[in-house]
Parts: sequence; structure tokens; C-alpha cells
Amino acid sequence: MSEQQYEPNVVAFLCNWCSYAGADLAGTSRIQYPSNLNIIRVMCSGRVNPLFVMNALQQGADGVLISGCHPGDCHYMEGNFYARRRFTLMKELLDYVGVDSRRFNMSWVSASEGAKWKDVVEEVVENAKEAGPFEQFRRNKINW
Amino acid sequence: MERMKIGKEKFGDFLTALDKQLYAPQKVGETLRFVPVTPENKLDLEFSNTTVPPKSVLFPQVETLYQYELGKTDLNLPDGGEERVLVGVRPCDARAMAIVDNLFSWDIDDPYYLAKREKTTVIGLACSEPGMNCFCTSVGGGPASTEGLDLLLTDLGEVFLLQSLTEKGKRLCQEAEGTLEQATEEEVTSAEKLHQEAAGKIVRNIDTGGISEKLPELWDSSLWQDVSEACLGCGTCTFLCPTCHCFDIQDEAEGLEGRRCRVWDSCMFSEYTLHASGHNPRPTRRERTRNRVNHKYSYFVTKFERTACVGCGRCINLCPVNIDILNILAEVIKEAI
Amino acid sequence: MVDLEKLRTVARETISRDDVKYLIGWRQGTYGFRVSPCFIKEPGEAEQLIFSPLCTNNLASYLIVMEKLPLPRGEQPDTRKVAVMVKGCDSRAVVQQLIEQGTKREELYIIGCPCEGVLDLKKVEAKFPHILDPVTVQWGKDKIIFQLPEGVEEVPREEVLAQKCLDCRDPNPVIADITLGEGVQAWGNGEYQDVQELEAKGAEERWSFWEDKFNSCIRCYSCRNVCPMCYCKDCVLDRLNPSWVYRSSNVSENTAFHLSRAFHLAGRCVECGECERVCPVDIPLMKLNKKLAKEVEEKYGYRPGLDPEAKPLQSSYRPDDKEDFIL
Amino acid sequence: MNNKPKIGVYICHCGINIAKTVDVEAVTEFASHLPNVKVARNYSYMCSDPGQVLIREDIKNEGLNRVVVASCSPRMHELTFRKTLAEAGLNPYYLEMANIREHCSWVHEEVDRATSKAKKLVAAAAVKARLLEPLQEKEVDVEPATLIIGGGIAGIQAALDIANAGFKVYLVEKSPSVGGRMSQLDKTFPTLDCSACILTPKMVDVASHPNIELLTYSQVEDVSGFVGNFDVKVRKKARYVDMDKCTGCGVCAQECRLTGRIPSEFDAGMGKRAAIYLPFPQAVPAKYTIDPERCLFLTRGKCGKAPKCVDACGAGAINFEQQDEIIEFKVGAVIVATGFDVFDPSKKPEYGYNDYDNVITGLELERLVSASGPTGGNIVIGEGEEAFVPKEIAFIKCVGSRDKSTGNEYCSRVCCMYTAKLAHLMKEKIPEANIRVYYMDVRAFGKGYEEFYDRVRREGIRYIRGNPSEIFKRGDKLVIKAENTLTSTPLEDEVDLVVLGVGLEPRKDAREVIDLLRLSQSADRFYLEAHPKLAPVDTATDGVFLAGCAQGPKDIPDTVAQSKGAASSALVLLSSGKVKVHAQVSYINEETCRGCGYCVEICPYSAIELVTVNQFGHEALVARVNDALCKGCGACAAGCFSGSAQQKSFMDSQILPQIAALGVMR
Repeated sequence: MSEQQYEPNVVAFLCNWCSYAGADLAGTSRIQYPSNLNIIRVMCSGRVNPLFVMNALQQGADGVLISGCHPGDCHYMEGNFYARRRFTLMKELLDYVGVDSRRFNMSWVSASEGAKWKDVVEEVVENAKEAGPFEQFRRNKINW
Repeated sequence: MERMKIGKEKFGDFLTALDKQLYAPQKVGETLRFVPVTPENKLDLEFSNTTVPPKSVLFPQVETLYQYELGKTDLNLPDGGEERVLVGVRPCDARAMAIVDNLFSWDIDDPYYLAKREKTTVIGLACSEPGMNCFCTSVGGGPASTEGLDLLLTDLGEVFLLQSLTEKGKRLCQEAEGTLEQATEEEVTSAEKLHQEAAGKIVRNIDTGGISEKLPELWDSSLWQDVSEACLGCGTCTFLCPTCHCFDIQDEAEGLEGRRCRVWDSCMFSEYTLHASGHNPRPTRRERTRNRVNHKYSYFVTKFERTACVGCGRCINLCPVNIDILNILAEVIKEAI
Repeated sequence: MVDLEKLRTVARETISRDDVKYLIGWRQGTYGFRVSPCFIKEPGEAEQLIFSPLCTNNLASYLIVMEKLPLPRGEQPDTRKVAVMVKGCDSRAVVQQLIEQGTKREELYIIGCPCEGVLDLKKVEAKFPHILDPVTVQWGKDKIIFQLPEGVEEVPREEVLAQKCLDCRDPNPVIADITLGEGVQAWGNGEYQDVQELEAKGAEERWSFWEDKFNSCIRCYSCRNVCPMCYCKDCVLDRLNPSWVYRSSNVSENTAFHLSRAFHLAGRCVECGECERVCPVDIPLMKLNKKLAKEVEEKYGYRPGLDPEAKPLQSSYRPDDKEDFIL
Repeated sequence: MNNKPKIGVYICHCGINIAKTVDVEAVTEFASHLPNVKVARNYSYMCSDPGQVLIREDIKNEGLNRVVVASCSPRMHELTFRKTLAEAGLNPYYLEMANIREHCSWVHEEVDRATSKAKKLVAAAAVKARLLEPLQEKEVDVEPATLIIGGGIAGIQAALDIANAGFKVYLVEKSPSVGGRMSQLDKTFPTLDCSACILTPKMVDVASHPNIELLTYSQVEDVSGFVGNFDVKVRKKARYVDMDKCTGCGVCAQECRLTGRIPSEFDAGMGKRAAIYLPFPQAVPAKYTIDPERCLFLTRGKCGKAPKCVDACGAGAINFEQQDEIIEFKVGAVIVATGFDVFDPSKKPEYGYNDYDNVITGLELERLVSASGPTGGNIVIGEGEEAFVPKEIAFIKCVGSRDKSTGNEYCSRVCCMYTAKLAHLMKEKIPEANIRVYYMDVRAFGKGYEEFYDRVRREGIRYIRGNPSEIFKRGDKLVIKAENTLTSTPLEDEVDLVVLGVGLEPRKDAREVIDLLRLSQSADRFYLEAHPKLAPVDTATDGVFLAGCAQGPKDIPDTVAQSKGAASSALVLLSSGKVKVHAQVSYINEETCRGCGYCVEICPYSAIELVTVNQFGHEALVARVNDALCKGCGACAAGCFSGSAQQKSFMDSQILPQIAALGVMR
């Protein structure tokens, strides 16, 4: 697959109250963005287990995004603060073992930021494109 | 039996001539194990022994039993794979194969293991510098023991003395005839001398006589508590034991496709005997340690009339907390009297 | 330097107490430089105890490895104290266990042993191969003194000490009921050099470095089992439903296994180095753990296992935590 | 029961909203081959009645036990379809939705891309659906009673509203009388009606109302439990006066050896009281109280030969043996109306509040101008010969408000108007007085406020824009150093009296209530509401509401309005009689939990606690979730190393397959 037409596959975890709603808003406002990113809905970014990121990379994702409410706006008051700590460390860890740091992204998108959601998706997909395919860490039949 | 020799410089040609998939010790990460190589690979046979025994070739840590696809009923079973030659197997590890053969061809044949075994020829390398914790001579082996081998190499400096021991071995020699020449008498004797010297260098030994009878008597002995207290319940001793052959069966899915595979398991793990009910018949490290020793020195003996230990010393070298099988056996002997 | 007589006397007194179950210490191993953890139950056995540069094992691990068998009806659990000998790093493990209620303070009697650094057996056995008779080793000034069969050998500390000890900042027990001997000077600078060296390399180089190492992992779980901070009753990485990591040993699963473990140790690892020591295939696991230790210290000014009152790093936050990478 | 998943997948066209960019037929065909999928259909509008009928029929006829609807955002129609399932007798939580409109058809143009993305989303939803578990929405009964903390106007108003609605109220007031700050005021802006005249009737009502149990001179010791079911412990402090016997005649106070020797809290220290006292004439209840810190007998064990009050009291109400008593009761809701403290001006030494008697606070002036005050309403500064009537009077506003140096960045919202009011009252009492007000801005936002400010200015009160930098004494005058920022001219102003328009602050003991009720504070240190706009009277703790200045500075109308709001919020709970407990809560697998307590620390709602359980004879700590407190954020699940904490409907075992579906399909 040549770099030009390489289509990365990004898995995103969005909190129900801000980012998922923001993505809904992008929809209702008919804002167009790349289709390479697929969303898993959780109630709070604080629910996202850092091991999900690794698991996603193992199971075939080329990039991962975690998105939650802006600090201080968490529907559950503190969830995104925990998420921020966990993923700051997870990002460092992945980068350290040589997982291209462009594969892992995190964002704060509020329910009113449909436009920002578009920008985030574009950036995240672009990042994953630049990072290229990621077979090394994949759980795949090569090992079977 | 005919004694051949081969110049070290020709060894590469010898291997090329075999035209089979070669497995030889190579550094993976920080330690040695048997992995596929080509004759071009520089073979370093100066090691005392590999960290991971060659059982990893015949009885891989992970082995696909069959693959499946959700909604489809046909399973594709693997064949034995290509013809293999293991190069540089130490006599102890070769004996281990002979021992494990008993198990995998016992009540029912294990097609996966036996198919590989059938297609594998084992070229051994006699030990000249045994490791500090080697005790092969205490369990019926030796630095130049031939059991389980098809060919035995002895390093005579410039050349390898080459003994072919089986039909398989003979066939190899024929295939690579061009690279071989007849060994001289003094080469043969100096090899035998080397073997004796090597045996002499083995410092650790124990009289295993009668241990298989003693062990059952010591079932409730407090010695098991004492020797197991420091155990961490890790799988080092068993995974790296050339005769340990326990496996667990796992299904591993990848989307709608999946495979059933077997992976090494260890009787030292707490989940090994854990029942679905939550009950565990071997609830503590005491029972597990006792089982490990009994299996090697009693159960296996009862079933196959031989000890499931070849004295390679790996479990002693690599146990993180210095649980020393020879020490345990010594305790057993002491207790029994 | 801990005086052996003092140590054995204290041990004898301790084990003689009615409220002490047993004492966990170190004793000379079965050969060469090996040392084995031992469990002293009778005052007489105290004679076996040693404390020397050979005492690598972190005995705090045994505080949580002990199985609890179902008790027959009506039988009371034995809640007497366990006495344990700890070096500086070991004591940090105990503190962290207390923070996470892994152990109960009132069920411990902690014997602190100020530590001038323990040996890296791989270095030592390479230096003095094929030594079968048990060897006595002592700390000298900036050097280690070996009583070898063929005579006394003195080796500069740097050549034989474990890396974690050369980097050690807490050689003295941070918690103890009784401390043997004088406190010693720490010589670690807390600069995480080895981590920085790896960080300096490119992403691809870093990946192939770790790929090679993880590829060699045989998933024997000794790193996890020896870890004083790994004491879930049922490790999530062993779980089959859901299955986070497959049992298969391959680069993908092994990498996932080690990264998960490293992450679970973030803000908890006390850098005792046991995981790296026990690894039969010599995976440099401390390089992984120290990376997170470094980030945790730099970003949150946090070092685990020092203050029993401290809030665990991963169950707390500050509203102004750094977030430079967040879009 | 055979619960082998039988999934029905329903792809919605949403008219053309989805169908024009997503090939719904292709998606349907794809879905029909997914594991455990029994039926896959598409329909123009799944949310329409016929659409829902489609689902209900299949559930009945095809025996479906899981449903996937691929349509708009679950934030839109999840409840709709949950109802659909319920109506067909299926647990509503057997529903999983795939958002192929907002997240797909509306944001992508190319049909093939949108279609393959829709397939992925459907696949992910289907694999999760297989693993869904039925959930029950528990309901708990609500104790039909309310605890109100604080007996000021906020507490009083809320108490009356709830009591009048026919529900029991426990009104707890720390001091011996209800009334709070408002009772200290003389007049209220902008209408200038007498504070006491409008407040006292309400005070009497709360005392006499059959549904209100008034607990004055009492403190809440402990609140446990959760919404609808709080267990409350209140300490009724010993008054040393038998409430039933005391007639409130007051002879005891006249006789007390310390009469006129103890500064009166009510009079802001301007007036004096005895050791046995009634806080103020209109106090409710009109019963006397002995001050245990001051009473000679209680502090030293002797008071002359015998305490005079005892002889003086004809009713024999004095009882030095009296003990504190603990009262326990259950309530369904709690209203926090603990009010505020006034800013302590000694924190701004430049104004010399501690140094000069003729620098006073607004509240002190309230007492001076009040007819019931220490001076009977006469404005005299100082005592004896020094006493004089001030002629040159200055007010300074924003003392301890809008002022970073004091840590109070906020506007106290009442100072502008109360200084205007006080200025007016002074002018009334001392017509010849020259009165000026130093101000930063005048904020007269309320109904009739601007008009009142205007009136006051017309009465000759001068407003000087500028914040005084310093006050010092020159001769017998006070000199105010300031700059008129409108003319940018520095000035020194000689006056007889300076009145500091001190701001409002959170109560010093705010912390206690926070710990009692798991409240949090906003940046200004007042109690934090659940949402600044849409839930200004709610708190993060269900069933706990805020009223009055406890939530932030307010004037009386706003306070009353908010306390009525709090009252009605409480009444919604009480009158419904039941609270639904959120179903997608967390739970802990006690088998694998090792009791490290991380989840306990993490939970923002203190819904998790460590409990000691017996595991085969051994004591073990394990975490346990209180469903009623859990709000289902799942932060505990992500923070649990052993995977023992899980969130229902968002379990690791359900999310990992979703990841796999999205990852594997490329």
C-alpha cells in the first residue's frame, strides 16, 4: 500500500457529555471530516482504561484518540483530571518503547465545539497517516 | 560404528549440503535459544548451553492446533512442517527429547509433536566445559551421551569428530558426504579422552538411587514447606526445563477468525490446578513444589521407568530465589533415612 | 555496616516474642554467591541469618505472596506479626504496600538494614566463574571484599554492584521498628541517565531495542511474581474474560504484557530492581519502570513508597497537572 | 433460561438523512452475517411508530433478546428505543445503538466510505450487544422530611414552603434564635421597610408551624446515607434554661452579675448583654440562654453565694445540670442555608479599623441606626464626654470585595445598595451631615435599585470615584487619602466617621458542612452548585440543595427566591416519594478485589467504601459500591488494576470486543 492512498484506522473514545455531543453537533451542522475515525462512546473520559490504548494498537488501530470535557467542565467533576494523568503517563510510555507518538492523541472538545471536533479529527487522522501503517505491534496471524 | 570428521571450515558446506531448515543457537534478546538459521549464519558453538532448551523447536511455546472462521465448519490442521536439522544440541537436551518422546507417544499419539519429531534430525555437540550446576552424570547421562541424538559432534579444535548414531544420522552423512573424511584412531581416542575429562569436570552430583520410592513416603513431610517457602510461583524452572512438557489450551480470536493453540503451562503457577469452582487441589507453593519434584523423580519413573530430569542445571542456575533441586533431593535422602 | 552478631541477637529476640509468627531474612545459598530468603521460626535458626552485598532479594515480596488457606470452621486466623528484614528499597515497598492496604502495619515487625548496595550476580559470576563453595562477601570502603576459596579479592564497587544500587537514593530504611547499624550515604543522583540515553535515540531505534527484548520473553511471570507491588489476587493479565493479553508468547502479546505491567507500576514502583534481576532472559525491565518513575517525579514531583500518608499517584490529581500534549 | 444472544439489527434511513450517503441495503446485508444476528432490517424511520412496531414484532416472533438500532445519536433516541424494548417485555438495557447519522452520513459525502464506516459502527454495536446484560433501575423510597441547616431568612423561607406543602421540616440553627443576618438589619433596600417588621412574622411562623421542628442552639453532628434516606444526628446544646418553664420575662438577665458586661453578638459588639441572655428582643424562641463561656457559675463553679438568676427566676427554669442532647432522625432531602460572614476589615490595616473607634463597618452602623439598637437609634460615636454626633461622614465600598489582596475577587452584590441605604438613613437622622461615598463602581442591578441610588444622590450624598489608599488621624479628625479617578486629582478628606462597606465571605466554619455533606467549594470558597446556570440550587450530592448566601453573595430578594427554588427542588423529591437509582452504575467483584482503595479515592461521589469481609475465615478488605450514590462515570473501573471495578453496560469485557471490531475491519 503506497503512502498516498494509505488510509489509517483510528479508534476514538469519547465522553458522552462533551465530546460525543460535540461530534453530534458537528453532524447536525453538516461539517465534513475524514471517515477514518470511529467512535466508542463512554460516559466519561475517566472511564477509559489506559490499557484500551494498547489493546487498540494491538487489535489493528493505527491511531487512538481520547476526548473529554475541558478541565473543570467534567460532568462528573473530576473524571477528565484522572484521564489526563493516566494518559500523560501512557503517552510517555508508548513513545519510550518507540510507538510513534503521533499515534496517540488526546483532546478536550466541549458539546459546543463541533468545529473543533472537525479540526481534531483531521489532525488525528493526519498524524496517523504520517506515522504510517503499524504492523509491528499488531496482534495478527503472522504470529500463528 | 563409523567415525567421521569434518574440518570446521567445511562445517558450513556440510550444513548447506543437507539442504534442510537448520535450527541452531542464536542470541535472541540477551540470551541463546534455538532459532531457524541458514548455513551463512555464523554458528557459535562455544556456549555452555542455551537458556531456552531446544524443546522450543519440537514443542514450541505456542503451537496452533487449528484455525477456524466464525460461521465456517472446516478446520485446517497443520502438517509437521518442513524437514529440520537441529545443530549443536547438548547431550542432556537430546536425552530430554528421548524422555519427552515417551510422553507424547504414550496413551495416545500427539500428532503435532510426533510429526515434527519425525521430520527432525538432531546433531549433538559433546560438552567439553560443563556448567557449574550440571549434574547429568547423576541422572544417567554424560557430556557425550548419545541418547536422542542422530549425530554427535566432538570439538577437537581444528575439526569436529562426527559420530552418526541412527539411520537419520547416516542419511545426513550421505547427503553431505563430500565434506566428510574418515577420522583417525588418535582423533577417536582423544575424543574419548575429552569426554572423560569433561565428565570429570562435573562437580555437582547426587545418588538418585531409590529416590522414586522414597518420595511417596515423604508426602506429608515438613521438608516441602521448608523448600517451598521462598518460591515465587514463577515458571522459570519449568519453562526452561528440557523435559517439562505441560501445556494449556487457549482460543485466540482475531475478529471473526481464530485459532485454538496450546501454550506452555507450568505446574508452579497457582492457576495450573485451579478449578472453575474456585477450589484448588494444590493450593499453595508447598504442594506445587512437591508435585514438581515428584513428577520428575517418582511419577514419571513409575510410568516410564526413567527420571524426567537430565541434569542440565537450568532450574538451579535460573531460580531467582536459589531453590536448588539437588538440595531438595539431598533433603529427601536425608529425611528418608 | 550491619554487625552480624547484632543482627542475629535482634532476630533471636524478635522470634522469641509471642506476637511474632516468623522472621523473613537472608541466608547463605546452596552454592557460590547465591543467597536464599529464609523463614526463621525458632530462635536457634537465627544463626543462619546474614546481611551482606549478596542479599539482593526484596523480602517485602513475601509479605504478600503468602497464600491464605480456607480456615476450618471456628478456627481463628493467625494474626501475629511477621518480622521482615528490609533494605532501603525494600522498605519503600513496605510503605507502598501499607498505602495500598496490601499489608497491615500492626501485623509487621520491620527490621531495617541500612544498605551500601547489593551485587549484580550476573556481573559477579562472570568475574568469578565456576565457584561452587559458598562465598562470604563484605562491604569495604568503595569496594566489595570477596572471600574466595583461592583467597581474598577486592573489587571496586562500580564493577559489581547492581545498577539500581549505583543509582540508589534511599539506602536507609524509610520505615522500621528497629534499625541495625548506622545510616549510610546515598550516592544516587536521581538523574535517570540510562533512561535518558534511550530517550535520545530515535523512535524506530527504540522500538527495535524493545522488540528484540520483548521477543525473547518467555512469559514465565517471574518479573510479576517477584514484584512486591504486584499482588492482585487474580492478575488482570491472566484473566481470560476479558482477555487483555493472550497467553501466546510473541512480540505483540509480550509487549502488551510488559507495557501493561509497567503502567500498573507507574507511581508505585519502588525501583528495587527485582523484576530485572530475576528475568531468566535478561530483559532490562528497570529501564522501563524507571522511565515512568522519571516522568512521575518530573511531572508530579512524586516518588512512591516514602510517606505512608501519601495519596497514591494514580488515585489523585491536581487541577493544574501538565497537559501540553492535549489538543 | 437459554440466553443465547439473538440479535436484531435495525438500520434507519432517517428519510434520506442516512440513506443518501449510506447504502442501507449493503449495511443490512453485512449485518445479517454478523455473529448471533438473527434478523437485520432497514426502515425509513425507526423512531416512528411503525418502526418501533417492527422491533417489537421481531422480539415476539423471532425471539430476539438483543437489539441494535443504527440510526441517529443515542443522545437523541436511546430512551425511545429502550421504551420500545421494555414494551415488548425485553430488558431496556439489551439495546445498543450505532450512530450512523451524526457521526457518519452527515459528516461524510462519499457513499462507499460512509457505507463502510457504517458497517464498522454496526459491527461494533453488534459485538457489544452480544455481551449486554440486563439491568434493573432500582427505586428507593424517600423519607418525607427535610433537614434545613441555618435559620436565617433563607432557611426560614424554605422551611415554611416545605412545611406548608405538608412535609416535615427539621430547621437547625446554631445560635439561640432564628432570624440570622436579616434580623440585625434596620431597614431593607430599596423599599426601606423595617427589616424586623417583615421578618418577625415569618420567625414566629416557623416556631409555631405544626410541620416544623425548630432546633435552635443546635448543630448538625453527622449526616450519613444518600438521597431520600439521610440519617441525621443533631446536638442540642444545653441552654441551662428549661425551655418549657422559661417565660422570657428577663428578670434573670437584669439580676445577672455580668449584666451589661458582655459584648452582644447581635449588636455586632456595639451593645452589651448579660451571661444569661436573649439575643434580641424579638428573638424566637423567646427563651433565655446561659452563655457557658461567660457564666461565672459554669466557668468557675461559683457565682457569689448562689447564682442570682436562680433566685430571680420565678418559674424556676434555670437548670445548671442540663446536658447536651443528641437527636437523631431521618430525612429525604437537605437544604444548606448557612449564610455568610461579614469581611473582617482588620485584614485591611490601611483603613485603621482596629485603631480608631470612628472607623466602623456597615453592619455596626446598622445596629447604631436601629431603634432597637444599643443607642436607641441615635448616632453617637464614642462614650461619655468623648461621645459626639458625626457631621462629616464617609462610606468606603468594596472593602474585602473585588480585591485580590484579600483573596476575594468576587463582588459581594449588596454593599452598593446597603451603603446607599445607610447613607440615606444617616442623612435622615443627621440632616446637616456631609456624606460622601468612595466607590469603584456602583452596581444597582436589582428592581428599584437604580432609582434608589438616584434618589440618594439627589438627597445630597456625594459619590467620589476612587478607592481610599489610607486612613489616618490628624487632630480629632480622620483623614482619608484617596484619588478622585474621574478628575484624577489626589485628595485628603477630613471626616468624623468612616463606614466600611464590608463585603460578604463564606462562613469560617464552611468546612464542617462540606465534610458533613460531601459538598465542594467554588473558587470563591462558597459552596459549589451542580451547574452554575442550569442547576444553581442543586449540589453534586443528590438530595442536597443550596439556599441563600451559602452559595454566594445575594440580596434578600434573590435569597428568598433561591430558597423557594431549593424548597421546590426538595418537594419534587419528597412528593414523588421515590427516587430512581441510575442503572449503569459501577460494581466491584469482591472475589478479585484486593482492597487497595484506589477506587474509593477516585470516586467523585464517595459512592465506594472499603468494607471488611470474611473470606474463608480470614478478614479481608474489599471495596463496595453504594448504587444510590454512584452516578456511573466509570472512573473507578479505569483506575482498578485488577479489573474488579466495572461499570455496568461499559464493562471491559464489552468494550474490548468493540475495539476489536473497529480495529480489525479496515
